[in-house]
Amino acid sequence: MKKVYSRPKCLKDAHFHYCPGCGHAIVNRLLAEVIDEMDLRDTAICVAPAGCGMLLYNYFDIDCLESAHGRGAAVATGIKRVRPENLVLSYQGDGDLAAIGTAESFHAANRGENITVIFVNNGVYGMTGGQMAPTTMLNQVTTTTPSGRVSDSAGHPVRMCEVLAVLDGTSYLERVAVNKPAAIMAAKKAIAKAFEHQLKGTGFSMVEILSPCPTNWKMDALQACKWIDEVMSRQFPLGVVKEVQC
Amino acid sequence: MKKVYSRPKCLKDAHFHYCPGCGHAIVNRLLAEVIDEMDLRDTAICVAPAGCGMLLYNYFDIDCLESAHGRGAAVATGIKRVRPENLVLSYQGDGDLAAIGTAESFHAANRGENITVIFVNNGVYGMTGGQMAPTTMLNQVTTTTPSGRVSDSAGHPVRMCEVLAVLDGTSYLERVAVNKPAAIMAAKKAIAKAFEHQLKGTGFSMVEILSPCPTNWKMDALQACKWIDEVMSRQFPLGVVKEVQC
Amino acid sequence: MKGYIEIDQERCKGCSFCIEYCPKKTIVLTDKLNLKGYFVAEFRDDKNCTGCALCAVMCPEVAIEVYRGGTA
Amino acid sequence: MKGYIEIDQERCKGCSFCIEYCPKKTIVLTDKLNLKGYFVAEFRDDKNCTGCALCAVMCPEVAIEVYRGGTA
Amino acid sequence: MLIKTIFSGFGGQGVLSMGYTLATAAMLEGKHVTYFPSYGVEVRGGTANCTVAVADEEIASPVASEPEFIVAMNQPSFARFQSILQAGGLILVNSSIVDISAARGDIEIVAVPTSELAEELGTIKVANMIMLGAFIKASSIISYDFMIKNLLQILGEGKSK
Amino acid sequence: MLIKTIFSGFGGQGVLSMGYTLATAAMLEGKHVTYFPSYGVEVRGGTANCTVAVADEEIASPVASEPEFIVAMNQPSFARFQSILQAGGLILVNSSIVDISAARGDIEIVAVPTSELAEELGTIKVANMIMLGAFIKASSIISYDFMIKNLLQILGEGKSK
Amino acid sequence: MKKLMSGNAAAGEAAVLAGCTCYFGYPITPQNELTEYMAKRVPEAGGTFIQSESEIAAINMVLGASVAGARAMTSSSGPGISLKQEGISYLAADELPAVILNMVRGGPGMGNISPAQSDYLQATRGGGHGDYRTIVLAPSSVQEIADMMPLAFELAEKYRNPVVVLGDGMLGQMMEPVEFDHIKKLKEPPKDYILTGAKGRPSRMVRSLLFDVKEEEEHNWKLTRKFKRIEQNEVRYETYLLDDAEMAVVAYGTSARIAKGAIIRLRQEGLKVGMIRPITLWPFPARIVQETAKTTHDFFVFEMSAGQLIEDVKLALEGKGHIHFYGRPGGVIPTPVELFRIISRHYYQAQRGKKP
Amino acid sequence: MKKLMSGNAAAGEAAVLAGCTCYFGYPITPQNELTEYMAKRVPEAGGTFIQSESEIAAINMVLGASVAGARAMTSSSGPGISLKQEGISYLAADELPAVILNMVRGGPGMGNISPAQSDYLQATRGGGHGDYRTIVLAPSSVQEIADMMPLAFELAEKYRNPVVVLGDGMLGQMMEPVEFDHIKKLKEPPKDYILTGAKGRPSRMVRSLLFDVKEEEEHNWKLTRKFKRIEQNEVRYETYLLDDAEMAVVAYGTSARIAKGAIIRLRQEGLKVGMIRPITLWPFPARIVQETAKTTHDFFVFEMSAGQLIEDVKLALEGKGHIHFYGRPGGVIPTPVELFRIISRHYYQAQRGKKP
Ligand SMILES: Cc1ncc(C[n+]2csc(CCOP(=O)(O)OP(=O)(O)O)c2C)c(N)n1
Ligand SMILES: Cc1ncc(C[n+]2csc(CCOP(=O)(O)OP(=O)(O)O)c2C)c(N)n1
Ligand code: SF4
Ligand code: SF4
Ligand code: SF4
Ligand code: SF4
Ligand code: SF4
Ligand code: SF4
Ligand SMILES: [Mg+2]
Ligand SMILES: [Mg+2]
Repeated sequence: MKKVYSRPKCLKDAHFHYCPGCGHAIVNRLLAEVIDEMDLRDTAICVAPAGCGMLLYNYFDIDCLESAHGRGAAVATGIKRVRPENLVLSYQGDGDLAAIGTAESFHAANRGENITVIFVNNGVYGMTGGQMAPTTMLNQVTTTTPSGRVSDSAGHPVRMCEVLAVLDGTSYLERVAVNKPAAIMAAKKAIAKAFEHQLKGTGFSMVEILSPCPTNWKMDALQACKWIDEVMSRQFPLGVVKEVQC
Repeated sequence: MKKVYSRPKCLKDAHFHYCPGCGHAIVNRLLAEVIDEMDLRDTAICVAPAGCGMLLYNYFDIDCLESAHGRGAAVATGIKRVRPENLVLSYQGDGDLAAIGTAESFHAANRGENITVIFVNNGVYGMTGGQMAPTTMLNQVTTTTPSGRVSDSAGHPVRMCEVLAVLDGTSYLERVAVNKPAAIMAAKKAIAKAFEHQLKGTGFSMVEILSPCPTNWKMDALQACKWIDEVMSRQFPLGVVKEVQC
Repeated sequence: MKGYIEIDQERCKGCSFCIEYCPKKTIVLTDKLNLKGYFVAEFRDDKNCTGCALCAVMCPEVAIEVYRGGTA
Repeated sequence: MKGYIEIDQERCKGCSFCIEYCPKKTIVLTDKLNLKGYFVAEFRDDKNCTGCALCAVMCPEVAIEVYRGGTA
Repeated sequence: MLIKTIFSGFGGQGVLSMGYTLATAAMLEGKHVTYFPSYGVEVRGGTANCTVAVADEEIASPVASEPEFIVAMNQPSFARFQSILQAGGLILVNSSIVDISAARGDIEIVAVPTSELAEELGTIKVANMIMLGAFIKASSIISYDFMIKNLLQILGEGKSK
Repeated sequence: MLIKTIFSGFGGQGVLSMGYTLATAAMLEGKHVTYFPSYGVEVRGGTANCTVAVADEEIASPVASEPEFIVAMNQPSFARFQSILQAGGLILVNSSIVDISAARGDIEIVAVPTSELAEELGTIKVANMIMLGAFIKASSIISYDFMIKNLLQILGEGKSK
Repeated sequence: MKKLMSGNAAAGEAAVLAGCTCYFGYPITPQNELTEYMAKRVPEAGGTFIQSESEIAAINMVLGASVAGARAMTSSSGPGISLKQEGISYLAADELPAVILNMVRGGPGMGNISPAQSDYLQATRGGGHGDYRTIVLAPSSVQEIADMMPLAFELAEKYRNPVVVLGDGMLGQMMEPVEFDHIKKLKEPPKDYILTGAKGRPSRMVRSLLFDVKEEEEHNWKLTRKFKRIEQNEVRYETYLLDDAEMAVVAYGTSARIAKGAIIRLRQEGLKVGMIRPITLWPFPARIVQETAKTTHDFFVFEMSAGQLIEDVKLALEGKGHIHFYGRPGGVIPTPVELFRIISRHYYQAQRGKKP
Repeated sequence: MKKLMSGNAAAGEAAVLAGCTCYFGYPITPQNELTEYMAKRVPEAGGTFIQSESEIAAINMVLGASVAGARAMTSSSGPGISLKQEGISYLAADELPAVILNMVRGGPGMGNISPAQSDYLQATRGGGHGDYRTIVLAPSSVQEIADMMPLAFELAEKYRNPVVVLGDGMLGQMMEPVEFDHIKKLKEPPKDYILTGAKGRPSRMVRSLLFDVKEEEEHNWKLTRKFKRIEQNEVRYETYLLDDAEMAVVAYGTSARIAKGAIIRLRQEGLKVGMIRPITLWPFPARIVQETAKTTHDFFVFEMSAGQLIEDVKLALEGKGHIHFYGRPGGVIPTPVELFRIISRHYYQAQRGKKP
């Protein structure tokens, strides 16, 4: 028999530190697969966030930089302007991208920076222990919304793809999920598509990925996957939100 | 004969420092008129920005606070949460609100803070001498876009009303201008409307005001007014962008 | 005479908004400099002023007071 | 037998994604703890595995290798 | 008297509440006490530990470089912590899943088959409390009877955490 | 030799380029020179001024607390700056619009009807250069002939600002 | 009755009891438990809790709440505190009271989440732009954190100046028995500067823009005079076995409490070592250091950083005495035993140094 | 050939000539002319100019450009520099070269746009969180600004550390004749740490997160050793008429140049006054101050702030000599004549003090 599935080349041998069933782990693998398949290992430069995804530089066998919390898009801008020939990606969580990093994400998108943002939306601040994120669902209980998120005081779950779609600089915006095989395949395609946009230089591309955080959702891994289908994807509809021809 | 027009009560006697034909001066007067007419002088608290509008506390006979550049919406949030019974407004320029203050404006809007933002869009950084603003038109020459704004490197003029309209917390968003009598009347109505929304507690209200900056547009005052009609309002269409029933 | 206006010439900055938008063209820009160094606008009372206050609506400096109605 | 898989039990964290999504139900969760302290999944080679690799697609830990095709 | 104990194991084994319960009991007994958990991402890895110091006088540091006691609920913890145990120190191990063949010669070992005992009680959930009971008996840091007498209050406190 | 001059007037009167032109000329003459403009919102008010220091040796401060010369293109400037002029100092005023009746007794005043002169030349735009010429003649900080000889280069430099 | 509580939770509880009605903050380890505690506790008490979009938003919300008359606070750690520096400078310039907690972690940059004392210079030199200082309080136990929160608000309101409480990851995470019964709501001082709407009075403005340099200079001197007053009135410190000490340890917060453990051991061995524990880091207790220098030649500065507190000790000693230094940056928590060994070595060397 | 240029423009021109290819900045008075100059000049030279959405974005773009191997800079003033502190801490932690210009204005808070020296402590103590320092260069003329830009980049790359050029509104706005002919593009030092894509080599990571406290501590000591090296090798200062001086003025930047004017007058009147002008504020030229203290008893610290430089002079003197102080914060530019009067008064008092 021949091996039909094995570890992507550009993943180092290290074990992930993620919790059981964490979507970050799946996203990491998908990125590695796409980078292998598009043969981008030699030119890719990845900006890691502050967040559970931050240790990705321990896993990816590509050049990586760790950014200050929320500044990924600005840092990636600096890199890409100096090295337009490289593939530059910024990997960010929802707190990182949509809270503290709002201005940097917004204006990198508006400038149409030729970078790709991998936006892992798990509806909470995972790394710091499950506080509310801008993407937390209404009534969702987190450590900082002990009786559920109330819009009056804590605001509404933010749809970043839809917001950034208003900006002329954005080229490709798609929302996917990593909660079941079909969705995962679609997520992988979306990442590849975003990279193509960057390689063609059409502007800012972002893939928003609904991603299970069983630990902070206080669910087992399978429940978390179901919750994405039943609750989260209502607020965050999957699909291409914007694509300019390239 | 009887006096049919004279100085609003809540304007102090001080002379404005604004340049000839500056829209800030007109906006200041309109605010004073509305505050007089709605009898809000006793409860109004105004947050001044860093920008040409910053000295408004020398003109308004109401309680005023000067905010750090861009943080008006956050400061106003702090005030309003402590004094929900007061009318709290944040007066901001386009650099202040849409560049450095992007995150604060965005999230105050998303939380549906019951504040009113008076957003003076003059397409440049007036106070600092006419640099590009997020709202600067494509090809517009400023001191930091000496050969005109180019979207590739400097991005596109940002429509803040349209962006904030995507957020569930916003209650009233209208774009007006102060470049001719009819427009000025409409602007005044919009300000009154925004105040009503705040008094009813329906959430975040903002009036974006296209405002001439003859000095930095390098035009005489009348040309500047025409330019708003002929060029600026193409990119920034006037009218109500969003209104929730109250 | 239906109306008239008074212009505070020390507030005036000569932007000529009032001049442009006065339907009766009763305001002119003079070559008088005020202390701020601006050529100031002046009301030329040619009995046509209707007291419509459009000049005041436009005036950035709140330099204009408008009077209307029965003979003064 | 059309296919089989190998699970690296030291990488496995027992999330049971593979178990849930294996169409042939050839994977089970054991009561074996690995060094990380997780109960690990195990491949029960009941000759039904098709090598479809859905398990690998789901596995967050990249703990699964899949083999398919002619008799080994 | 100053005695430091490290409770260690997998995330799910309730080692933190073991330590918290001991600390609460010691406090109610009127002792000086500190409780210091491992925190942040450390925990993410799946292992957790906490240090409880109990003393008659002020406690300088809540950290234990050479603890008097160790409770190891799993193999990695046993390996990691037995090495820093004081010579002559006491280590309680969850013998249901820990192999103690590689143990140091100069320390005292108490093997507690928590899983088996817990199953007798019908639920694995109480494994940590069984271990805690065994620990208090063996260490007598606090009086076992006091512990039992005030169990409700102690666990109550625990909740109000 | 260290001589400081303040050029002052309304924003539109080109006082900054007067100072800049003098500074450039002095530089080309090989003098030490500093040029310090009023900047930022000050300018917004409508008045502008700049200080030019010309010297044979290093210049400690570009600011003039007691200038040797003052050029006042309008009334407010005349009022504001004549008071800090050195006793015996020289002030050139734009007599077309400045009333000098309130002048100090211990200073020398030169009245230049710039507007009238400029109109003779057909354009008010050159009023500031007329004043500058008058100033250089009166002050001889730099040689008038040198100024004229190198006018193109000087103004050229001016542009490259 | 005592409760077993973490420093983070105790800080929150004490603040609320002291009358803090507004908390604005953004998560960061190792102070998350405080933000989380306030998320529950402040609304219960009828106050305002906002998890802000950033640390910058938080400090500016604090400024807004403070100018509106409320007792407001925020908290963070290293990176987040750096982001607040502009806002802290504005609070100082506007003379607005506010309390800022910094549970310091290893740095610079992302660093780590372990306890450190490497933000000392930032905290004690104002931190932001311009001439100003913040009062800096350094607790060394969970009870002291609880006791310090009311003090922090009291001083902030008394002097209309931001107050920084400088803890670290250990003090934030560690649990100890805490007593709250003595903590009462502070009375409201008259606040004639706050913005309430100008009803029945002239309108007010709160601003720090002073284009006129003479006004700005006068404002600077006014603030400077205030800071001098604070230096005269608010110095706080603890001494331990100092009378007969031949070597004086200078340490604060966590390292002071570790040092105490070391000193007990040293005394058991007959080494005459004492301690000065600054409780206010600014104003720094320089006088007691100078006093001590009259009888003690050797000073042993111990801090969990590469050397920051030592600068203030040098400034205080003005060349007198001899300064020994032991620093452990990066999140390491040294043990009393370790410190015992180091100090005794230095002690004996110093002894030898004396008798020729 | 000399050009008449403002300090802001000269800084930009010199940076470009030295090989700076990336400028990221946000407008703020009194440094706008630099941002505006770069908007035109950098693209002409084939480089990257971005007017960023904020100072925070700018410093992080600088970090990105630097890690990609480019020579990058940013500039701002007071409030904007406070906002950059987190980013500067990251640059120091990641050991990335960068140049940051601060044209200081009156503060704290919004303050004003006039020249000041009130950001001294922030600049010289690292400023952000954690144990680190930035090299701080203080020019006192437009020509020196031009000369310092290449030096700033050279030091930044030599030590892989951020370098701050600390000017003020006067130096930024004032025009003086400047010579650029001697300024040449710096050669590219080998940069084996930058991110270029891992083609043909193992992949690299640049990060400052070190969860393991031992690693973080070792990183801290590594940085500390580097800072010690800088203190040994990079101290720069100028002395003026110091040999026979009975009073030594200590001043930097604008105040040093004003002091020089005062000293010339003082010398004309036969007062033996000299000056030490620190050119590197960090590392601070402590040794020359100590040397001078052997022959000179009186030191006169003059700065345009309420008293910040004085702290380093005290640290250097360790109680030796007597320190006189004259500060003018808030944007005031004192005159040489004014300073002449003040110094001579202090000088005669000191004289009287000596002969009993
Ligand atoms: C300036 C700053 N503030 C706060 C933090 C603490 N912090 C680290 S990650 C994080 C948020 C993580 O949430 P998210 O971005 O959603 O990523 P996730 O862990 O959920 O994948 C926070 C608040 C920090 N490192 N720096
Ligand atoms: C943190 C900070 N950065 C920069 C500045 C300088 N600054 C003051 S106002 C301003 C922008 C003004 O533009 P805008 O907001 O559009 O207001 P306008 O003057 O055009 O009305 C800037 C950059 C500042 N005061 N603080
Ligand atoms: S906390 Fe959530 S996001 Fe973070 S690793 Fe665990 S599961 Fe993943
Ligand atoms: S610069 Fe522009 S915005 Fe500012 S006052 Fe003048 S005209 Fe108004
Ligand atoms: S009131 Fe009307 S008519 Fe009279 S001057 Fe004004 S605009 Fe003209
Ligand atoms: S509109 Fe007002 S300011 Fe303008 S010219 Fe008329 S009176 Fe003067
Ligand atoms: S390859 Fe397919 S059939 Fe085989 S184990 Fe995996 S999921 Fe099941
Ligand atoms: S999916 Fe992977 S990690 Fe999860 S149980 Fe299966 S093998 Fe283990
Ligand atoms: Mg998240
Ligand atoms: Mg603007």
